[in-house]
Amino acid sequence: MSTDKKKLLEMYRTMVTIRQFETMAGEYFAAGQIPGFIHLSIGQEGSSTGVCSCLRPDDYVATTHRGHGHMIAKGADLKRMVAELFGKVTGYCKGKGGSMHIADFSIGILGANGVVAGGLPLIAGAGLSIKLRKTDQVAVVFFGDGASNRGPVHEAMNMAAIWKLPVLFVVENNQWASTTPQGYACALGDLCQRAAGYNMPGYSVDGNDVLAVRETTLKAVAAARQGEGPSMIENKTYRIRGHFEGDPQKYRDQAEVLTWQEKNDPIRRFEEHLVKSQILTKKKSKVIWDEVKAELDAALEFAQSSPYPKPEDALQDLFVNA
Amino acid sequence: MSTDKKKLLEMYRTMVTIRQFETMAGEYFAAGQIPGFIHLSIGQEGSSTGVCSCLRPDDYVATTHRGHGHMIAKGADLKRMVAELFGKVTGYCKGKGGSMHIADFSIGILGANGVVAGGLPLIAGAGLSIKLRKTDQVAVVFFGDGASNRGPVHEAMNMAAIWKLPVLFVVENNQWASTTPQGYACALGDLCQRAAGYNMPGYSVDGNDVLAVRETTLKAVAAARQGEGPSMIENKTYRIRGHFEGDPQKYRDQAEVLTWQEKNDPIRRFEEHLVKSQILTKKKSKVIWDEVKAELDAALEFAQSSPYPKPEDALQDLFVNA
Amino acid sequence: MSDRIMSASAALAEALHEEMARDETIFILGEDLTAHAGIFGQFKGIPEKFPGRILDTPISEAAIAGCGVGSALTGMRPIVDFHFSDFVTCGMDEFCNQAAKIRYMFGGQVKLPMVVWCPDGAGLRAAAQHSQSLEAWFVHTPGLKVVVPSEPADVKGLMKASIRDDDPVMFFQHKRLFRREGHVPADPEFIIPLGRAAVKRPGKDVSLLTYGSGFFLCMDAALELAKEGIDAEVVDLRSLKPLDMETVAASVKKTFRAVIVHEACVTGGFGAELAARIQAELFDHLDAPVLRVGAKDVPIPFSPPMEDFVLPKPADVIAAVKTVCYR
Amino acid sequence: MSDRIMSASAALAEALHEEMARDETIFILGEDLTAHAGIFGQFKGIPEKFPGRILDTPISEAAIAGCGVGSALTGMRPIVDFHFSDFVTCGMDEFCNQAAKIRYMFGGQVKLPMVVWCPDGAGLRAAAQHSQSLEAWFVHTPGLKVVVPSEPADVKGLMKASIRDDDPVMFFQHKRLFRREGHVPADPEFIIPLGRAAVKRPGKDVSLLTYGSGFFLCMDAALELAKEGIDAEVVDLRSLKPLDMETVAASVKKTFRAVIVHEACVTGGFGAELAARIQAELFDHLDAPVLRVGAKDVPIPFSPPMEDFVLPKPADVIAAVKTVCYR
Ligand SMILES: Cc1ncc(C[n+]2csc(CCOP(=O)(O)OP(=O)(O)O)c2C)c(N)n1
Ligand SMILES: Cc1ncc(C[n+]2csc(CCOP(=O)(O)OP(=O)(O)O)c2C)c(N)n1
Ligand SMILES: [Mg+2]
Ligand SMILES: [Mg+2]
Repeated sequence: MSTDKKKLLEMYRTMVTIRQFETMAGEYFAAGQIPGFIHLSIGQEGSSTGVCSCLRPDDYVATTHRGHGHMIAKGADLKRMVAELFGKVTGYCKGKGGSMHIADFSIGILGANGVVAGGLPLIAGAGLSIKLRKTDQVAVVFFGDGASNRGPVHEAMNMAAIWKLPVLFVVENNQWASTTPQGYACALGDLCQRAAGYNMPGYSVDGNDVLAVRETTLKAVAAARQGEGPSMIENKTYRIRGHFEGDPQKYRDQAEVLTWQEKNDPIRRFEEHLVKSQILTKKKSKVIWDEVKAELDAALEFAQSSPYPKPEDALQDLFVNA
Repeated sequence: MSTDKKKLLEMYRTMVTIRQFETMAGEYFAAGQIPGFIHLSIGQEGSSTGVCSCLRPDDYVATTHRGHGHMIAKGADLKRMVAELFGKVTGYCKGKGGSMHIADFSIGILGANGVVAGGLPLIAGAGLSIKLRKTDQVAVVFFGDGASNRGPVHEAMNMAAIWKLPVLFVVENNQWASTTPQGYACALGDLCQRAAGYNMPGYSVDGNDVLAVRETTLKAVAAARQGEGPSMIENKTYRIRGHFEGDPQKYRDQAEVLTWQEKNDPIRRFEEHLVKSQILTKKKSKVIWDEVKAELDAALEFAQSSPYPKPEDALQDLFVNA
Repeated sequence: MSDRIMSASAALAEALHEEMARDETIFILGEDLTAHAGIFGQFKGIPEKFPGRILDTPISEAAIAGCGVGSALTGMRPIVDFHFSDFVTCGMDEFCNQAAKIRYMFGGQVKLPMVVWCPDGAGLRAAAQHSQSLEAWFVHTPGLKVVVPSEPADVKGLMKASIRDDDPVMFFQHKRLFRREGHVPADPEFIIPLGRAAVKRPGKDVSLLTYGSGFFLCMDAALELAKEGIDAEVVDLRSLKPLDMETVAASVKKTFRAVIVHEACVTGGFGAELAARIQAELFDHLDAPVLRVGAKDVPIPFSPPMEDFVLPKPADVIAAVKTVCYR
Repeated sequence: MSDRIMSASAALAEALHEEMARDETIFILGEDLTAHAGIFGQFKGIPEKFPGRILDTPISEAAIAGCGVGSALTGMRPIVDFHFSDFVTCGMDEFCNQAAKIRYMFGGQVKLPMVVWCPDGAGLRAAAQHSQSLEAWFVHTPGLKVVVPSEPADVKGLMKASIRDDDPVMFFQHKRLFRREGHVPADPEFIIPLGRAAVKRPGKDVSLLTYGSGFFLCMDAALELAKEGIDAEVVDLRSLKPLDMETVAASVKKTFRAVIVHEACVTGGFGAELAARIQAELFDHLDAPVLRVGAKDVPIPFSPPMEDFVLPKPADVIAAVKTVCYR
């Protein structure tokens, strides 16, 4: 693993930022300050961070209803993210989108999506656009184990394969799709087995090992940039929180959650690795957590002190050429 | 191969009937007596006949825009078929459907479909219904190589697999989807490789060998009836006629067509086998062709002498409870 | 038997309990149904009472819709839960090119008794992709019936009628109204035939023609208007296809004025169809143009001030009424 | 530069040739395009002239639509050929939940310049799943523009405007009209801005408001009516969203009578929206109800006598005109 120290520490900070962001979001949602509903990615930081650590700012990412982590890992501004969740006019989408529809086109985020698997057809289009414009960008789509059974997944993967588009199909298999266990909705052991149906390389990875994710992604990104076409990566991970905040979770045993949380936390695992490799100390780690906390506090302060949109703002932004 | 002589001769007659039906349809279309557009299955009789030879009258079949052969092989009435193609009130659908929307629910045909791959979601439903009603029927869907890249195929195959529904997914890979070669639209050698993505058995068969098709189908049908779940069968065959009658066919070399036609005609191959096995003689074969011709002439006579629907009939048959 | 007070959710569940007990070909299918009795708890008691007759599916909307169609064609009476009405887009071919056309295309050979249950509507800060009211698309699709209940009794009576109907029915129930309570008759044969509107508040000055969540806006508006001496009649259409034009006509012939209210955005919404028919069929009875009240023509925005601004409110109904009453 | 006579197909191809030469971010994508220059030959010369910029896809409508959306968001100007408008059902989520909402949901961060070209309409004995006119669904979807040209010049001018527009445009062109010929200006800057209707036949007795194939029905009807002394004005709306209500209003204020004509089935069609607006906005100018002429409310049947019966004809327009003229 040739990743330098600076990059490793950056990745660690990213994971910590996602974790704190999500924890904060859960709290403010519970307190009634975040309207609508939100889906948190706690426990899945290894996937978002590992994948996005391999991307350039001009690479594209299409994300999901559970997309805060992808946004942050791709470099989004926390202030505008928090503000969007709060429905404030200073948010990324001026309050029009909220958690489930957040985007930052300036860093290549083509948007979260309230439609499960909605990102896959779009990412095929982004990949095609890269090919037509002859750049060496790559386009990455995240989707869930549940999403993997939707038809557009099939169409997009096939199309990317036959045209050798520079696309990464990253399925975050967090074991659950809302109340449905992964193994109920699909009869495969590894979701990456689907890749063979398109003659596309498929990898199953321990998604809570951020370095393993990074290693596999680097390989897939390199292939894509060199015109070798798409890959599928399955990051096996676990959703620690409910499907949405407030989920009664009658469908699963809390013991299952606790096992993952205690024995397989991607942040703790990475921290241990960094400490063992003498890249990080417990003290330095604390500094990072504190710095992130301060940054998040500033973002919160920004969001809370920002105004709501004016009601009539709802009539803006529909058409360019109105 | 344990199939008895009677059955073999029945299959031969079925193939001859399809061939003559399609040839007739092409002629009457060219003569302007069949409105709209029609898609002929000449060259694909091995697939329709081989598969349907394994089915009971109460088994279900969902077919395609190229569905005449499936209808005939399942036992449809030629009179009502021809009448439907001609748009007559005595047709299967009283003239409302035409070639692309023909059905006979009394023999389990759930309908042709003008939407490519439209039959797959429906057949999953038929399979589910069988399972819920606890009968030992099976449900078969035919679709094309082109259709295999549509999303609903993925969804239906996955659903049938996880629920172990008694469904056969029969892809008729006739090398072309309209103007598009199969190998362009999909990067696989054998389309049956897709089955592995659902943990479902997949078979690739020489679709112009009716007995090979039958053998594989018998296996899949038996598995389905015994509750072992769905299978995918790829019948490799070739579309001899244009995609639709009148197709300019600039996309392919007529030499390719001729090679298949001359070297790999499923009817001629079966005939040779039957003759060699002393089940059929050239003379008996001629009798069959003539009998079928007579039957078809009667069907034509019936259709031609039948009246068109009354214009106002268009307002009937929309709702049961109007 | 006296009326009971129950929520719209409970009324739905009761209808299903009764019908499923009566007819064993009825079953329910959709995403995430058994763990929490539907994602809104709308199928309370059914997973326990009817195991094997309420099925969790993968996230595969085309196949879910297709399972409804295919099972309906082969002897079952499926109720397809479509999770959020916004996702009808993902089963649109199965609904509009298959379910709607099969009986007709095949010359009446077969029936297709399927209910598609679609929770719809806005107001939950769920933003553009989880808040739509899409009934108008299906009204414009020959071969489908379209039902949009408002009060709990309507939910029950219309669901029972929809289940017993031999044709495909798109059934839209507003998410924000699940907990809203009302009287529901106990009679297990209480059925509201499709195509029968209800005059829920008689009045003489103006007809408020509405359905679904619009009904409650109209009732609130009618109360306010009464204070100002305007006596509004509220007609709950309940089913849009078939449409009870007779009841609409009787009301308009009495009041000479009509305002149509629905939550869907105005342009191209069902109000367009109804307004077009009223002015065509009752031209000489109208003392004022038929006005429409609905959401503004944008996707539903997330942030509360904007969402509230976009959705129709009783004040909008009142303003429209005053316009047609020239006051 | 004088006008030329060309078919609607040729006009379409000319628009594309000109625009593709002007802007290299434009490309075309869809099923079976290169072998026969589109299944109707509508892209004549483009595969040869612009190799690599007209792409054959697998049969994967959701991904095709998604390729349009995703490429439009990343610097391209895709033209998506949707083969038959009936299959919009298979890309409905991409059109209505993605393309229509993306710019708005994301607060105006991005533009989405995409044209979806949909050959539509009946009359070819192609039956229920290949004959529909579905424009009304998209008129009811905020965020989409909807264009339906009739004559070759409109096809060219509107296609050029649609391509240059930075928003998603659903462009419906009638299959039966591809070969119909008409004058087309040669000026490469001949563009018909979206939202501008044309009064194609001035008249004083009644306004025929129409678009697409309905336009030709109206012109035929107007000729007949003239013989009977009724002077019909024919307004070709050309784009339904944006809608040129000013031109409509000017016409109705002159004639006091309106008949709306389209091929889509009447119930819930675009005529409903237009009738609703006209009676609301021009109530005092109307001497008669606004009537609608369209297909009967059934799927399109296959057999010629039935298909002909279901589709609107000039005689239907004439009858409606006589009704509103009380003759
Ligand atoms: C097309 C569609 N169907 C259903 C839903 C409702 N829904 C939202 S998230 C979800 C589960 C998704 O599971 P998965 O893809 O595994 O992602 P995860 O939530 O686990 O991250 C469902 C069913 C939706 N938003 N879109
Ligand atoms: C959803 C959909 N997309 C496109 C079409 C147009 N179309 C009709 S048949 C056909 C080719 C089908 O090819 P294949 O599935 O291989 O069947 P074959 O015609 O070879 O029997 C196409 C593109 C359609 N009818 N439906
Ligand atoms: Mg999951
Ligand atoms: Mg084929």
